[in-house]
Amino acid sequence: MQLLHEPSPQMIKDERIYAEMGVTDEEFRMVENILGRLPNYTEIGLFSVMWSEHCSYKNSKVVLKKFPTTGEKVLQGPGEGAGIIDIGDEQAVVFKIESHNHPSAIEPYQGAATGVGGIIRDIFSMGARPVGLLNSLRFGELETPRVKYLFEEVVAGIAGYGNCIGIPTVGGEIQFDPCYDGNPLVNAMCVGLIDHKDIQKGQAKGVGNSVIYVGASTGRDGIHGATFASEELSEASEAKRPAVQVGDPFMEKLLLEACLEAIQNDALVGIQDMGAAGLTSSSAEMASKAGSGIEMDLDKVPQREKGMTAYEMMLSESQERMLLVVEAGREQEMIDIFERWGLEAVVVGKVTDDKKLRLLHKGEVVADVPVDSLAEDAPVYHKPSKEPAYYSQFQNEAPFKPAVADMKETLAQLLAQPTIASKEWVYDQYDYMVRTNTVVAPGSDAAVLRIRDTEKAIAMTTDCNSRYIYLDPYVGGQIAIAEAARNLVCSGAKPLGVTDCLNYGSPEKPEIFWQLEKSTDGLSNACEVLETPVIGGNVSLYNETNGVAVYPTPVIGMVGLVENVDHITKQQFQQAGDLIYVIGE
Amino acid sequence: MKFAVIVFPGSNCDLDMYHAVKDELGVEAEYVWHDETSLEGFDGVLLPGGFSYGDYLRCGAIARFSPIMDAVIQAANEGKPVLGVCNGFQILLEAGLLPGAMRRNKNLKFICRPVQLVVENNETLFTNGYAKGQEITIPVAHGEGNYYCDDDLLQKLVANKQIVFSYQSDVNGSVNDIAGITNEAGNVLGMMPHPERAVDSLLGSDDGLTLFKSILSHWRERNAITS
Amino acid sequence: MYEVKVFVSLKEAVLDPQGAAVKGSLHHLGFEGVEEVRIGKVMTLRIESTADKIEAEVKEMCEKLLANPVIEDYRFEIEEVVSQ
Amino acid sequence: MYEVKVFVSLKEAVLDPQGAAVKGSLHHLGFEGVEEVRIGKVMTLRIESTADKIEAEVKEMCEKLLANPVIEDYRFEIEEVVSQ
Ligand SMILES: Nc1ncnc2c1ncn2[C@@H]1O[C@H](COP(=O)(O)OP(=O)(O)O)[C@@H](O)[C@H]1O
Repeated sequence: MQLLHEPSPQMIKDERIYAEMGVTDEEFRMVENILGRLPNYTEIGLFSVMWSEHCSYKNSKVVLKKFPTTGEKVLQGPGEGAGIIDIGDEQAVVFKIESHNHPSAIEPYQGAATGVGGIIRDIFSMGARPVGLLNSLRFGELETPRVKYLFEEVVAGIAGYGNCIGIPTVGGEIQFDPCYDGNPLVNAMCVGLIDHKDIQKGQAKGVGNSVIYVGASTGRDGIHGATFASEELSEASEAKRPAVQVGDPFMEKLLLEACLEAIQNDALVGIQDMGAAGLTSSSAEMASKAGSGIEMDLDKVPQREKGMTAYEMMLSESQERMLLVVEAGREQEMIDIFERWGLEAVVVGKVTDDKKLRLLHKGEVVADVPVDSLAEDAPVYHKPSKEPAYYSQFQNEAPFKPAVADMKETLAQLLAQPTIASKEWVYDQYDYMVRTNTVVAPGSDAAVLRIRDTEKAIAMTTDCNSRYIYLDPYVGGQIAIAEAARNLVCSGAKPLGVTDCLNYGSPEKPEIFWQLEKSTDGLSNACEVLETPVIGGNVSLYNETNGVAVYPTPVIGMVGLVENVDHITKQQFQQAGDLIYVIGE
Repeated sequence: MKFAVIVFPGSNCDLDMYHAVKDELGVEAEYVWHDETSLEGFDGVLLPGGFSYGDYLRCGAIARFSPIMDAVIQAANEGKPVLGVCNGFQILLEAGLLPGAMRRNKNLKFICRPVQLVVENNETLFTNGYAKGQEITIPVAHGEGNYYCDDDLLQKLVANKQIVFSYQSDVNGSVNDIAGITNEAGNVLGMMPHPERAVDSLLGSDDGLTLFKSILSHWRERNAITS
Repeated sequence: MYEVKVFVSLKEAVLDPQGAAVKGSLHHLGFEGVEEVRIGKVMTLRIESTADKIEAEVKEMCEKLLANPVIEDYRFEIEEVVSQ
Repeated sequence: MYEVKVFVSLKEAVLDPQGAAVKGSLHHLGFEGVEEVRIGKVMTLRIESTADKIEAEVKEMCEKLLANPVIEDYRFEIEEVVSQ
């Protein structure tokens, strides 16, 4: 039925149907050149999601290049699901931060929950055991019912997912400012621990090996989530097909345990989670990274709904799914592991040598596309950049000197600001203790988790003062890194590395692109000075409502190593009579 | 002494329970998978916290039908110590091994924090190491720990001294601030607070260790007499 | 094929904090006329069965799993539907 | 006085993890005939209002608070009752 309604290649071109998917005229011509023919509906769908900002970083690549990403201890830099840093004794930390801003604006509970679920999959798909969750949240002023609703539901969604799956949510930060009124920011970070020998790659190696689909079945939910995440919020997006999914943390708990068991079996060749752009990105990226191709029979894909088309299956963003590549002949070993956890595991395809992503559906080839063109050959744009007028105006103003008449009164007023006030109301809802490693709980500078059977611990924090960055992107960027590092050092840790989530307005606007450029210069510079390489991150652009952008908000997640749990310091005064020192300027 | 730590799909405090008895108490412990059917060879049964089956219908409602539950019921009937913490407590309620039911917390939110408990009854095999009326600090972490029973049942619980722990002040709306109860025989304890999270002062409190020590000393005494 | 709707609600005597919260929010939004809100579950099941068995089956499902008799009441509606 | 029942359920295409878990458990208990379970909410409200306003009011409540149209569908039944 539905198939009949899919427009023909000629119609796609003539009626510019690709434009509705976010593909530009120029990009459509590129696709035509790559294929040497017109793409069909499924194929242009594949390109549209893989070439979206969310998957391809086409607008942000130029600035991401500047980050220092290497270092003696970096075992995995940007490019895989998450970065990895050595902490000695054949162990390493794995961490990454990611945004879920747009889904959270529309369905705050599920949007935030699935954001948490997605970042957890990034960590365990590397072979790591997730040990801690953090988040970074931005809302409008806490005054209207809408903002209160968003705030309550986002917090409940983060709690709902993290508590159920049983990974402690140990830290975060929250800022309230009118600039986030219509466009809240919800960034989630996950930290994991791994033994070096367990490190996995998302690669489809070995011609003839099997591609196995595991986890939840595929539904029509979240189709075009990736392109949607790369667009401005407008009245029109409300009318679009719901791009929000419902999370199933119970399923993910099973998936997590099963995957960590599977990595101990050497039949597993590669593993990657299906995040944004689901089956498309996981298959194309795994093949592209390995220099191979993949052929999949979509009839074999577990489906939650009847009559799904190839386009729908490939673009679905149903949660809690993973793609594995397994040695030919040993598929059953993997299937057995997943079945023990009550999960579906199905062979859906095989690794080929022709560097193509070929899809079969009902006995027909419905897509045949070079994998590199999807995963690597997305266009890269260097958008024009222009210093905004407000900036030079601020620079010319005399430094502001606050007049404080009554210290006590001013302090009380400051502490009453939602942004500054205690966040106990929030972290009271997070199970920050499960797995009993939390030595320093939320409420201090950084969270600290001990590493069982060692004397070591890891400290973690998220930070970003976007007002500083708005006022002076370069210096503000430096400040964000410095603040995160200070929070770690104050807790007794040596900073190891950074993951970042770049939340900005539309890069099409030169003033916004300028913010992006300058602030990442500041971030890069501070990372170099402090020797904290950036090992991964995420970009969320187009955070605007009705044309007004949020403040530039590059959220920094930083992780540090505490050599000995005896070195841990907390923020609270410990006992009466202790001396108080002020150090620094 | 050897403990079974039951693992249901979705249990997530199983590891904490295991470490508490194995590393901190120093006795044997073994995970037992939900679809096994025997608890032969175990002297005590621990049902850990977490979200069995996602807690999707009612907390503990689906887990109580796991194959292992028949063996748990049998162990309880034989007088072996059975401890259910948080989700474990909810499962014991659903299975009918303990009376009453759980509702959502009064404030409708998940609550995670250390709380003050009062030891109401120190004459159980779980609490013989505490003093009566002793105040202890043990964390809670639950969304549905608002214990409900009607007046008749409450009177019975009081008369039989089945209320073992209560919250020092209202935490979640529970009837009479009840935090933990035993069955009539006194060998099955269900409690919402997590003693297994309070066994190491590095993490804030070790007040929960006394509970596990109580079980062990009770077992030693009994076996010294009978064997 | 039967379509069965099972309604599960808290017993009258049991306080419904969720209902109370929703009532509060409705008042806040200006719906002052709302005097009471009770929140229950409705489960829609599609069951392959026969006319003589369906009712007993559903009753058993309710008593075993779908409702907790200590705090909840249940009722159900059964409708025969043509399988697609 | 009106008694209003509002039924809120997840849209067809949206995953219902609760329903899936209950279905699995029912199979486990031997009710193999259960082919689908979807779980929704039913809210019973008592509202003081008038015949010309009640319907629009309930609709507004649903859209503002009781359901999230992005993932949920709702419907309601209104019945006039004599105030006690
Ligand atoms: N969204 C959140 N989730 C978890 N913990 C949070 C969140 N927001 C704030 N916290 C915790 O509250 C404490 C204070 O946070 P914050 O006000 O940002 O302090 P600081 O400026 O010192 O970083 C920190 O321990 C932080 O981890």
